Amino acid sequence: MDLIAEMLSYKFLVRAATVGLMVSLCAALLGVSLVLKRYSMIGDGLSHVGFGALAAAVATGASPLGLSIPVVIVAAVLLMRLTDGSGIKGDAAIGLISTSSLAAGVTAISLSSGINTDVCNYMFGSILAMSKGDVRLSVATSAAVLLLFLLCYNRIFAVTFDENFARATGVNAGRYNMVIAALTGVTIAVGMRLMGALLISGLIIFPAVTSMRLFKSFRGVVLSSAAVSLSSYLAGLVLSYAAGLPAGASIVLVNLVFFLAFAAAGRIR
Amino acid sequence: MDLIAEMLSYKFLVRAATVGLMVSLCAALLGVSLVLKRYSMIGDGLSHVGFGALAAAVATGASPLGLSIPVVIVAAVLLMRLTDGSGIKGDAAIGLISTSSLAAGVTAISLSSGINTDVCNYMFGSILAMSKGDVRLSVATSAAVLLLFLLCYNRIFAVTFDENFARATGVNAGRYNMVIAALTGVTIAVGMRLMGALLISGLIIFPAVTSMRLFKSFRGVVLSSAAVSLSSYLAGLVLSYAAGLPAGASIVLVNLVFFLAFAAAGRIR
Amino acid sequence: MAALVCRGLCAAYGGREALHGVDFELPAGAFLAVVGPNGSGKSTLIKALLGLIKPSAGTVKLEEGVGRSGIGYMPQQSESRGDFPATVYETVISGRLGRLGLRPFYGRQDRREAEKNLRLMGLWELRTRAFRELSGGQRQRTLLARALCAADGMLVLDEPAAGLDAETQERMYSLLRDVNKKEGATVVMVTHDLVRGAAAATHVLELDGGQKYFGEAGLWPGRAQYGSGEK
Amino acid sequence: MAALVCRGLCAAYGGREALHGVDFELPAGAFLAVVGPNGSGKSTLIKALLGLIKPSAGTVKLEEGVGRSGIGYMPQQSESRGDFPATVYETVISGRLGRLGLRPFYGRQDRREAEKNLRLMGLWELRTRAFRELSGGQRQRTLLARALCAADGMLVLDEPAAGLDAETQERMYSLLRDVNKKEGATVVMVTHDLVRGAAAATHVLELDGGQKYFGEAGLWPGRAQYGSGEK
Amino acid sequence: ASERGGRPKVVATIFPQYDFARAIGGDRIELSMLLKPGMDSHSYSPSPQDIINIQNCDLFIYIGGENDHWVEKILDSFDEGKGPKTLKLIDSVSAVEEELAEGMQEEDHGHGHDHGHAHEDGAEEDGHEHEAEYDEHIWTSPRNAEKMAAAIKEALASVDPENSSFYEENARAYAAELEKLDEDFRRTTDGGGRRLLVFGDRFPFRYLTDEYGLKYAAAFPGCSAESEASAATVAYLIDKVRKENVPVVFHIEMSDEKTADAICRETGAKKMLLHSCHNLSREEIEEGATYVALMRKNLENLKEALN
Ligand SMILES: Nc1ncnc2c1ncn2[C@@H]1O[C@H](COP(=O)(O)OP(=O)(O)OP(=O)(O)O)[C@@H](O)[C@H]1O
Ligand SMILES: Nc1ncnc2c1ncn2[C@@H]1O[C@H](COP(=O)(O)OP(=O)(O)OP(=O)(O)O)[C@@H](O)[C@H]1O
Ligand SMILES: [Mg+2]
Ligand SMILES: [Mg+2]
Ligand SMILES: [Zn+2]
Repeated sequence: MDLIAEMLSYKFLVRAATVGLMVSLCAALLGVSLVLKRYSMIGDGLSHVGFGALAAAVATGASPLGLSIPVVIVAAVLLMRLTDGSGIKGDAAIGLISTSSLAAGVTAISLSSGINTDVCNYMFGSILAMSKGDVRLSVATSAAVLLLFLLCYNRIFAVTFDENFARATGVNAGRYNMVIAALTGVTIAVGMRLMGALLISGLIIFPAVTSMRLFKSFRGVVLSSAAVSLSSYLAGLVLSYAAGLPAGASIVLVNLVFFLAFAAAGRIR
Repeated sequence: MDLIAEMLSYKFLVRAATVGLMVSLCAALLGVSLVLKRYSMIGDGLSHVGFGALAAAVATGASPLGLSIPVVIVAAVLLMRLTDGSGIKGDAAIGLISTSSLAAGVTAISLSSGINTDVCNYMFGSILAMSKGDVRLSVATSAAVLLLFLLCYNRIFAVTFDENFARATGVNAGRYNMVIAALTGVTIAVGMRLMGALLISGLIIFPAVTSMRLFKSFRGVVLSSAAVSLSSYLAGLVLSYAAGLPAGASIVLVNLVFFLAFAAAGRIR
Repeated sequence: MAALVCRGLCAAYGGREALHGVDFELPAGAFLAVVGPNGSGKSTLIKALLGLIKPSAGTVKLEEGVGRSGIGYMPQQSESRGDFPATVYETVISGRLGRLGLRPFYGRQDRREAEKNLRLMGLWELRTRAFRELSGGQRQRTLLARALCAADGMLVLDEPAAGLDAETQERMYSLLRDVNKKEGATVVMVTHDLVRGAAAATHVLELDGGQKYFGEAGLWPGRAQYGSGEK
Repeated sequence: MAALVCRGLCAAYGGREALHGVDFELPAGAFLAVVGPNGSGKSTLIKALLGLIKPSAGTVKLEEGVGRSGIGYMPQQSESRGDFPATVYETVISGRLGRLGLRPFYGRQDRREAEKNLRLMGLWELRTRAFRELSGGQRQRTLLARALCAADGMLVLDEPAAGLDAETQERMYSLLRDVNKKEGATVVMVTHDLVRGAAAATHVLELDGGQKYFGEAGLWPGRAQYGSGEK
Repeated sequence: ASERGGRPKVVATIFPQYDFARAIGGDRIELSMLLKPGMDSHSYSPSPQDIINIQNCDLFIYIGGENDHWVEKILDSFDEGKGPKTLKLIDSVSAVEEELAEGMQEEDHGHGHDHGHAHEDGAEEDGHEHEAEYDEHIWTSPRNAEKMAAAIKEALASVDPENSSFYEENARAYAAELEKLDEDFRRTTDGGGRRLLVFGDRFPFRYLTDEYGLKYAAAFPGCSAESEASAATVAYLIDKVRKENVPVVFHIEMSDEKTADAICRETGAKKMLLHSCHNLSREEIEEGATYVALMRKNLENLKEALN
């Protein structure tokens, strides 16, 4: 308890907790759909797109962040489009887009001189270093993502489960696919900048896969994902503080522990 | 023609071409199965495992390469195991394993003092910098991979297409899954070290997805993948020489051009 | 009043025509059996009716009253959802999606409908089971219940009887007759069961790449061949 | 000589028993129809026979002569291979896999077998088509042809007739009778078609979670109920 | 002239040795740097032209640390007798580093390469045993820069003996400049009351702090080990800044500066740059930046941090 009180006395930890909980909730909720649609590696893939965008931005003299965030969102939408009816599955599409952007980024760098970019800047964020502006941005976008997810919950279920049926009953499946893509793009773009691709990837994949070990209903999986994600985030942060481990890695490791526990519980039942 | 003669006069380019063609052939052949089994991101994922292994090696004082190559192969086998009957799909399993190893690697680094390892060293290889030993190693392993692939071709088809049927007719599906996993692990471990994860990822995904745009039979896809992969490798190397671009990125970009051309041709038909 | 009007409908997959010149007008409240050998274009026709594929020529028109949202559809092969976590209940109630309009969540009426159809298809005990854990026939029933949930004026079923046990088949046919007669819904059903399937129908559409017959069931020449019992 | 011996066979999914106490002995050369309502454990039994799932209790023994490699299996729901590039021919010849032994490639004999079965199932024209582009019934036929390719002494079919058109169903039943009678293969077939399916059989196994009946087809009480025609 | 005729071709991997060679060789050598301006050494992969340039040059100068793995592989791939004369600079300073370590007080000699914490005292663990994993940022100490410049002079003289006196002269002048730089650093660091530098960033300045007996606290070890800080580390740095009233928190070039920002936000300290001279942006190159100029700027910032 003392430990927690001590932690709360640092503003940067309070901020990291606020932002982190919001973003990890979004990631966990969307993660369920993403994992089911075979987009598990989307966080990793989009981080490479972000790198490519950054390289292109500097090469053309555009504002790096101003370009890379919208590009990541557009890439998420494109990804969903690419897989629509073309027979290219989600993970292959992610691979195509991410290796292409990496290659394009590397080429752009080698052609134009004078870029300071590094793919690795995208892998590891600085979860603990958030300005007030970051906090505001992420709380606002996360709130919007959460609200939209809640409102579209039933449609997202239907479109993820059986797109043809949803379409036949007059649901504009394309539109809801776009909604999922846009929410994902926003969550990843914001989350990647603040928390890095490693952590965002983990937050998307782990809670969903963990929950599917035990729960059989979509609702159960969604609720459990949210719970698992929030608890691992907090536990990871405390662990990072208490044991002096890197924050993002600790959170992922706590998630791994949850996964193993749920998998074992699923076996026993 | 002069350009090619000029290129051939440099030993390092001849070596890069030899090794590259062998490895890219292996990657393309295995890529067909991997993409169909939803393991497209395996190159990217295993590169993170390689990083984790490297970090652990330095932390425990083991030989870095001596540890990371077998670990990568074991991870490939584990990956196939993890998805067996557990309902966890390939891409999610890759995500789980790769984020966990990254987190473990980062933690290992922070616990042990003074390691200068870098995930990104795994992203970009130095395709052009191969010693005679590298050439021998890669030619030997690639030849073994090719031979085994050829001998198991029909079984790999059956196991990839319908594992239950294969198993019911008394084929030891588990064994052939292991064969695929081991061949993949070897190809990626060797390829990653020489060519980097970016290029190996691209060589696995692109030829298969490209060929599937046009070909409908497994054999057609396999043969076309091999052809596409070899031609893009050579074209990419020449492009890289002529235009002064990084070799790995050029090869991926040539692959992208092939993909777009095949996709357009597939549309027209 | 016509529930469904097809005019010169053609459909093709990547240049190869699967369906040619289908041309008929189905009165509202009719029960249409679509028959024909494998690969004759039945499922293709259904998909064109529902707007899931674009016709290469010709038009399809639905009755004005029945919007897309009033169609209960049951596909022939549900994409295998090997790992999708969804209970039978969640699957069935998702049939009410078209009726949600602007509401974000299902209301009491939706839940009651879902429960009714669960019971009708003998799925009440299985409602909390995961869809992925069902046997083939149980899945088929679940998809049928979902289609019934969605139906408001029109039911479109692609081989609904395949995989059902004999008793459930009987129950389904009598249910379809009820929905058709009592609730006045138009039913379009693809079937290979020329004995019982076609017997329930008021109209028959026979396909074989093109349209071989359309008209009342009683006048269909095939009826003489199969309709009276086994061949 | 018994082709198949089940002793006290039980099977469970995650603790929930799906099949209990199945106990029978099927003579070689018999034609067994496995019947029962949806979810009664028919597919579970098949999977246990083939070693695809592990029984929770009891044993299954195959006749010594017939190795696993001589079994032609046709699953109930082929996992949807939405994007798999495989032609009909490639799919069918993969049935010969168990016969490869140590050879790496198919020989002339294998190709001839495959071609024969393609023709038998009316797939000859479709042999270069992609499996993913087939209609539901065409896929079913392809899987049946593959099973026939694999069969060398034993055929195990899970609802082979579902989705086939009437004519192909007829063809299939007579084919199965031929394989059974002329080639002496043991046939195990799950079916809901109590009229034609069960009529072809020499033995019937009725399931309902447990074993309700096993014995000769002629003595099966259900025969009186359905066997004589429609209910 | 060189063996192959004309001016000797010299290729340097990164900026410090490029700058040293430029100062010594002047216009009598044909000098190029592999890493283009602004490029990060991590995402660098050589193009065929780069390799051909290395193969065909007369002198190839590199550091030889962890980040130069690719260099070793390229050199290995050349046939015996082909390829250039090479200069691995880390060899020219390693002995010096040990000598310096002996002359220093143990408690002033922190090894920030572990938890990201600085150990203020009793940092007896490892560090010295880890010679194989030497910190490659040897040039951050002006004394090391002198050694490196001397090694470069020797190498230039050996590939181009005709101009050896020219190189000798330039090297002497440059050494004087570096000596002056070293003196100024020493004066600044001796004069100030404060001895602690706080880095909200990676820490490539170990040789600098060792040289002048400074203590440091940093968020991340080394330079190429990209990882993220733990909550405990950031909290530790904040406490440190608060307790010791540290006026300046440093970041390095090409950084997102976020951790430094976070510490500054929480404590009100000022954020400043300490340039590690790895590589320069295009603007800096165009403005004609040199190692000495950058280090002088660092010195200004150090003055503020130590007062
Ligand atoms: N993978 C699974 N996990 C959990 N339960 C399952 C699974 N597969 C089947 N079951 C359950 O086991 C029971 C028997 O299923 P099985 O598939 O054997 O039925 P069946 O007789 O083949 O039915 P059908 O005629 O519908 O094909 C059913 O209650 C079903 O819900
Ligand atoms: N996705 C597809 N791509 C290409 N061809 C297709 C595709 N789907 C169906 N076809 C072809 O179109 C024709 C009509 O198919 P359709 O599915 O409409 O047949 P069907 O009448 O429903 O048959 P079944 O009784 O077997 O379900 C068939 O020849 C089939 O091979
Ligand atoms: Mg059909
Ligand atoms: Mg079944
Ligand atoms: Zn560095």
